[in-house]
Amino acid sequence: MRFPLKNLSRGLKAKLPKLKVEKRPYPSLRTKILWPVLSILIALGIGAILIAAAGVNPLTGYYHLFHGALGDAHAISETLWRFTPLLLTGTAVALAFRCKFWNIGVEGQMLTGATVATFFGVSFIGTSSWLLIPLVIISGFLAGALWAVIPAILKAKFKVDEVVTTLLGNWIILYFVAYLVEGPWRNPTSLWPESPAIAGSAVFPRLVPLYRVHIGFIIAIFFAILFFIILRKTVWGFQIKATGANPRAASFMGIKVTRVLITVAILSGGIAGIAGVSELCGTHFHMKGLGFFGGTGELSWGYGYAGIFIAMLGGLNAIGVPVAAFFMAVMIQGSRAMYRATGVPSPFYYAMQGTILVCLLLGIFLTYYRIRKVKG
Amino acid sequence: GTGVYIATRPAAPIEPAAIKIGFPISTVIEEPWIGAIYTALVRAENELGITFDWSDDIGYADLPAVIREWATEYDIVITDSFGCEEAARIAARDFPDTQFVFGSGLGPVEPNVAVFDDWIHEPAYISGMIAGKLTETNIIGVVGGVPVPEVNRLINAFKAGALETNPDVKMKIVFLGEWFNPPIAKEKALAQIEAGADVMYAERYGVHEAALEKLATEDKAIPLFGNLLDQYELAPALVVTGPVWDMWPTVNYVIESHIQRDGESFAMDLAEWTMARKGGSKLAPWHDWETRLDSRIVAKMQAEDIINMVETRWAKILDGTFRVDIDEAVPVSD
Amino acid sequence: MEILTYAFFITFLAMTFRMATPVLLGTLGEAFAERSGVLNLGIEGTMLMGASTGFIVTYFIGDLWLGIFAAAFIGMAMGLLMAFLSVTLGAQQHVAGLGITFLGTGLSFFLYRLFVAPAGGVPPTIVPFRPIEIPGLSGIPVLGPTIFTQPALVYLALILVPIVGFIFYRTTLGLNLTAVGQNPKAADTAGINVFRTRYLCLLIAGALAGIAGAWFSMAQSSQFLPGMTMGRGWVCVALVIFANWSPYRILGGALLFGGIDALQTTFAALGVAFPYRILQMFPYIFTIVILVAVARRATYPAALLQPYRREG
Amino acid sequence: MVRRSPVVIKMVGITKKFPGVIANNKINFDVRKGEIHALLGENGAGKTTLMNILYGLYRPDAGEIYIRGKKVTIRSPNDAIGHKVGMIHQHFTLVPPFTVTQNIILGLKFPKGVLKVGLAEKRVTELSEKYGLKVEPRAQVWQLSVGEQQRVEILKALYRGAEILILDEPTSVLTPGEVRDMFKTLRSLAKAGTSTVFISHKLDEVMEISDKVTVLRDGKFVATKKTSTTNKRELARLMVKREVIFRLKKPKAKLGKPALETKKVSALSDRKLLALKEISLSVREGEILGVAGVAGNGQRELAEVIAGIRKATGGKVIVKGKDMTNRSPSEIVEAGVGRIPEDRIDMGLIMDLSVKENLVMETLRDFSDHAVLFFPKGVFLNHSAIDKYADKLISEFKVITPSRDAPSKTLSGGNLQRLILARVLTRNPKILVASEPTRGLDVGATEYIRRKLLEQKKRGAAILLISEDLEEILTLSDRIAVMYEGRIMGIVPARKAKIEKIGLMMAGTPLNKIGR
Ligand SMILES: Nc1ncnc2c1ncn2[C@@H]1O[C@H](COP(=O)(O)OP(=O)(O)OP(=O)(O)O)[C@@H](O)[C@H]1O
Ligand SMILES: Nc1ncnc2c1ncn2[C@@H]1O[C@H](COP(=O)(O)OP(=O)(O)OP(=O)(O)O)[C@@H](O)[C@H]1O
Ligand SMILES: [Mg+2]
Ligand SMILES: [Mg+2]
Repeated sequence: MRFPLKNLSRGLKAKLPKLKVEKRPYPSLRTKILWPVLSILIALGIGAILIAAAGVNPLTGYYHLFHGALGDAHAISETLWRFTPLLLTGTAVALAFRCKFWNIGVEGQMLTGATVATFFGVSFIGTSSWLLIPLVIISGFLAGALWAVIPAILKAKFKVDEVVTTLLGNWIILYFVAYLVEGPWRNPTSLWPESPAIAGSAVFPRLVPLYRVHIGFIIAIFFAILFFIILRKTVWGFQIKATGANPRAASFMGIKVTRVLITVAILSGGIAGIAGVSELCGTHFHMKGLGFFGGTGELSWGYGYAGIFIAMLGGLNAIGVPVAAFFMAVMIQGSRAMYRATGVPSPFYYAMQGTILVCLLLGIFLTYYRIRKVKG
Repeated sequence: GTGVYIATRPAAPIEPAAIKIGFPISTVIEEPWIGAIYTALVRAENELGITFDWSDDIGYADLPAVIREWATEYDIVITDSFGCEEAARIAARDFPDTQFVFGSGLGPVEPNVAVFDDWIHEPAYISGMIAGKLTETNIIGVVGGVPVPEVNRLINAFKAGALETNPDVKMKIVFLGEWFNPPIAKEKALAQIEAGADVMYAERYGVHEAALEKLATEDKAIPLFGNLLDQYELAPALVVTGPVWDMWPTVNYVIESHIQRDGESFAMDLAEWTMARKGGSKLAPWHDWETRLDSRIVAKMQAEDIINMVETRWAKILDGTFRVDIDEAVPVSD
Repeated sequence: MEILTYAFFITFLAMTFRMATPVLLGTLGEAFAERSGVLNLGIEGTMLMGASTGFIVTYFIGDLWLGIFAAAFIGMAMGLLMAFLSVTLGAQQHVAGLGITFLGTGLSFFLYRLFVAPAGGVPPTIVPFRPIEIPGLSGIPVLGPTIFTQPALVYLALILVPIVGFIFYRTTLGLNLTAVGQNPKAADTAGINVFRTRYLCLLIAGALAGIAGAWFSMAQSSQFLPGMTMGRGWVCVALVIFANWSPYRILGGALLFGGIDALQTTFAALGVAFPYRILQMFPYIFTIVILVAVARRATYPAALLQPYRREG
Repeated sequence: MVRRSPVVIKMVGITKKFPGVIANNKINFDVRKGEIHALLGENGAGKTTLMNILYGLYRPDAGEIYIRGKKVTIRSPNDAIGHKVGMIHQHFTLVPPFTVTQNIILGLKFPKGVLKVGLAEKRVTELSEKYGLKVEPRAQVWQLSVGEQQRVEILKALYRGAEILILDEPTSVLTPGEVRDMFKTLRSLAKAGTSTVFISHKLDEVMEISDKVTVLRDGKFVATKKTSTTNKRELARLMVKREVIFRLKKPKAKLGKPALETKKVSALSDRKLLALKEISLSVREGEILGVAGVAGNGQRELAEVIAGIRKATGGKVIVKGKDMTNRSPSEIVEAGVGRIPEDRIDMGLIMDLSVKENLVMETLRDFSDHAVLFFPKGVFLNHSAIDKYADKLISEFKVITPSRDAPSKTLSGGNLQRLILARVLTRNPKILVASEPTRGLDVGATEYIRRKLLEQKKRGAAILLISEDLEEILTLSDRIAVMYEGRIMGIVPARKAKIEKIGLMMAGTPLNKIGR
């Protein structure tokens, strides 16, 4: 005789309320803000469990997290310093995703930008800042743009999936950079594999002496505003939105979708390249090789991947992205401070990043769908 | 900022228990180089009563900022600054009252930056001498991390040692390009073993596993030489010995100086404290080698009278009659 | 340098199979996911979770197969999460997958730190899978020392190829899941549970990715390290397109990739004078070139990336 | 015989709500064994919804279903199949890269889960011979014609032992000849005891094939009649609750110069097969040229070549005497061509963008004609001009929308089409290419759109009207061209057009081979 499991589960099902998922045709602004915020709170709740698992009181943990990120001028400066590349990569990704160019290669485009900027920054020692800083920025922009436009062209011409090509591009440039700094570009006076220092005149001036926030911050804000203006005010922004929403229809209505794709790739990759330049000229001053675990560059440090997260968290939206980038900067800065203060293992931050993203997807879902109990 | 400089000196000398040491590190604690410092700090905590905190995986981008944070909280900040030498020094400059001890490839900076590095080329040379005696195929394999000077000088010293005892030795040297990649290190070691290497210098983790596999499946006993730490636990039957870095003399010296100078900071190159004569570098202990090592290796070692050779040479190094040259050029395969 | 020798060839060939193994396992899993219409970019994170969980379990319990089982199980848990996000919630598959990868990358290291506390000395190790000689077959020249003298997971991966082929082309499950990936509405109308099928495929994909990850910590080495899968998960995502979602071509693709990887590793190990960083770029460049070559012929599952939701 | 046979399906009080509409409102519906039961009703009356409920695709909000006298809950198509119910959807649910047999056995259980394809192929062949449903079991479905695909769908249901067959508008994709064959099959199935629910708008067909008719209107049950006791006029009244205008009056317009010409235009389909074979047409100002034909015979490709989104591989497209072959869509719009695409939702509009954005989409240049700071014209959008323009069109074309900023996806089907019309017609195009302009729209919307087209003709526009709806073609066109397999079978003046002749052409007989 078989155990009547099926009947049992049927019976149980009958007892439980039936749930039904239905679309909210017009989610209100309240819903649109409520759910993402709630999902972040849920994520922080899961984070509390992780903190507790490490034997630390979650409240103490979160206190150190927020204090370490915003508690004093130094902490705020550090948070803004970290905010700079995050805002740039977040904007780069959001722009690309807006037109459904799935640019997962921002990490690599950062490295490309920094690499070319290194070339100029090292070669033109003695040049005035007024010349050299624009030069490294422009060259970094172009290099990042090049690294993004290749997958865009492959997509447009050969229909090669850009998710894969941009991703593989990250690894190619990573090893190429390692080759350069360990070989031909190796700094003769340094023991670690890195390029020689860039010219002092290429170093991004700091905004406040002694604090690490530098003009890269201003540049990042500039691009965030540019992103806002492009989306809201320009013909091109309109075309980007249309192409992203439905390329077939956009092309039917006279939008040159290939051109939009390519130009978006150029700007997206360019901004990513500038993120690399900003890290080079504002933080590291040398081109760096592989990060410790080999998966990312020491210079880009996974900012490119974090940009994807930020873009999504910010709803690909010109206002949401800076907010998300700031949130992220606080989370990174704060969780590291928390780790140093309490000993919660440092990978906490990465685990937290994934948790937030997963919760956020749930939040987005609940923004647009409602779960209702139905009778019978 | 550190607040107000207190001009009046404390009447009583500094108690070791009052000394707080900060140990923020760019890489992870699992890394053997870091492990050596950590071990010494634990010993200082136990034997001297100092307190120390550590924090890892900081990355070179953040390290300067963390140095600033920790400078105000700790009397002594020990860290690795290889990837951010300048920025770390700039950060240290702003805290003249804090003692900094950098694991660094560059020199010390007045008034408060002392530097150290692992100068363990001497035991590496001796290890090479043993390896030269143990090889039968005259091929020795080396799997190194990244070709930076502190790695290069070890491999070069190892090679010089091997050539001294066996001029026919050929070295196969490969770098991972990373500090941590045991799967690939194992594959590279296997390739070298297949190509005839019968003694391996495991500069990095993963090589042990290749040798263990050969022992388990083909009953091949490949003598191994560890690096930085006493690694015999990883393969008790195969790890003969290896250069070991002991940070205790350095750490001890830094704490003593701190006390002697009443907390006033100093700058110096601590290199000598990590070398053989001060006990900062040595060969990994033998650990009952005659019973734990594979019998074939034991037989060979006994036949070649290895222990005697090592002890004689080590004594010469200690009394200064034998010097191991330092060669930091990137080593290449023969 | 003695390159063109028999010994070199054997070393290279044997390593090819080992380098191919995790990629083969992961790609077979990815084929399940994508054939049913879900692009799983979470594979890299799932692999890392497998690597860490497999190691931790083996470290404490001491049984390799239990470790593999745990790796597969945690992989399925990640697959379940992916399914929940992409199938039930209908989230963007790219984003859900990246979320899984972020999560897995961080959590794998977090768990390792939590359970296997850092000692500051030599890292903890396990006794990993060792090569097993297949009686009778291991004596065959060339094939014996290469194919038939390998750790068990290599055999597992190779045996899975015809099994997966059988499932895809000869069973109702295979027909159903392919239909779900091509036209979920048609499948639904034909009485196939689209959701359950996609869940199942993602669970299988997760389990295989988990085992693929365990390969790194339990066979190709004997310890866990953060990020130790070295981006092999991403390679799987590329290979499955290259292989046109067919298990036999996946075997070919994995061996080709493994071959290039093995070639650069052996070259480097034997000291061939070629910058090894450039060699390291090869597998990735090669994959892109292949993708460009096959792109026009690639027949994507028509419903890939599209969440299915029954109206009403 | 019909009266005596038992009731196999009884649906009682079925109610189904969608956001904003009650698609089914307490509907009762019975089908007897061996009966062909027509389900009649306007667009949106709720026919498909009712049948989707029976087939387990939708869950009813209220109501009960009895099959063969037993109360059942149908949760999924699987349950329905278990009750021997089979459904052939209007949009086929086949897997294109699968073979006919694979499609037929899809979802079926096999012992141990291992497929027995050979055995299945044999059964497929048997079944297809038995009911005259000719198909090649090993052919891949994407290579089949629409008619063949429908046969696969029917075989799929029969293979599962369906005794109750639901056909949702099965004839809309068939040529008159194919319709005859299908009716033959249906009759033989009925004789064998299969019950059929036959959904259609076409009164002639309903009168010809059905035993009984149930009429729905606005989601409500109206009446069930025996076909033999009713007539077309009564059914039409029941359907729309008013006398139907069967013919609009065609206004006279002054014929002008040829405005749109295609000369031997050829093009490939998405599958890279030759879909257009040297099509030559000419439309004059003040004229509507209707293109009739069964779907998939190259109409879409023709419209797309003219619209500039498909490359012509040969021949010329001439607009007002100028060669516009393979020009970009924007150049073609610029040249005065208005385009109403067949696929409103996926091509004509961008559903995620707002109503106003969709209205200005084709004419962005007109709304970026001011320089801002040091930026030239064409960079920044003039939002206030856009808003004004959008408001004007919304009121002029009576588009019902919550606001000009509402996403288009919140609009109903008829309003979506009005949106497209507003965008296109407000520019007074010299040439209009309208594909299936009233497909899926209800009578009110259909009338509105047809009137607008006739207005344009009167104004002097040259209109190319592509429609599968023969009635629409006959109602609106001045001349009728019939397409079959990428070729024009013939062009006839609408006045003289005979349905039979057009039917023959739709089935592939060129005009010059048809006797008088
Ligand atoms: N999935 C759905 N979601 C929301 N509304 C729907 C859905 N399906 C149908 N409707 C609405 O329900 C109503 C009835 O639609 P249904 O498809 O049943 O009509 P129909 O009689 O089949 O019309 P047609 O002749 O056009 O096929 C319509 O107003 C339609 O817009
Ligand atoms: N998901 C939906 N939401 C809103 N309306 C829908 C939805 N699905 C269908 N409809 C509407 O329901 C009606 C009937 O839909 P259905 O899919 O049966 O197409 P149809 O109108 O019958 O097509 P055809 O013109 O080819 O007969 C249409 O007006 C359609 O726009
Ligand atoms: Mg319908
Ligand atoms: Mg209809």
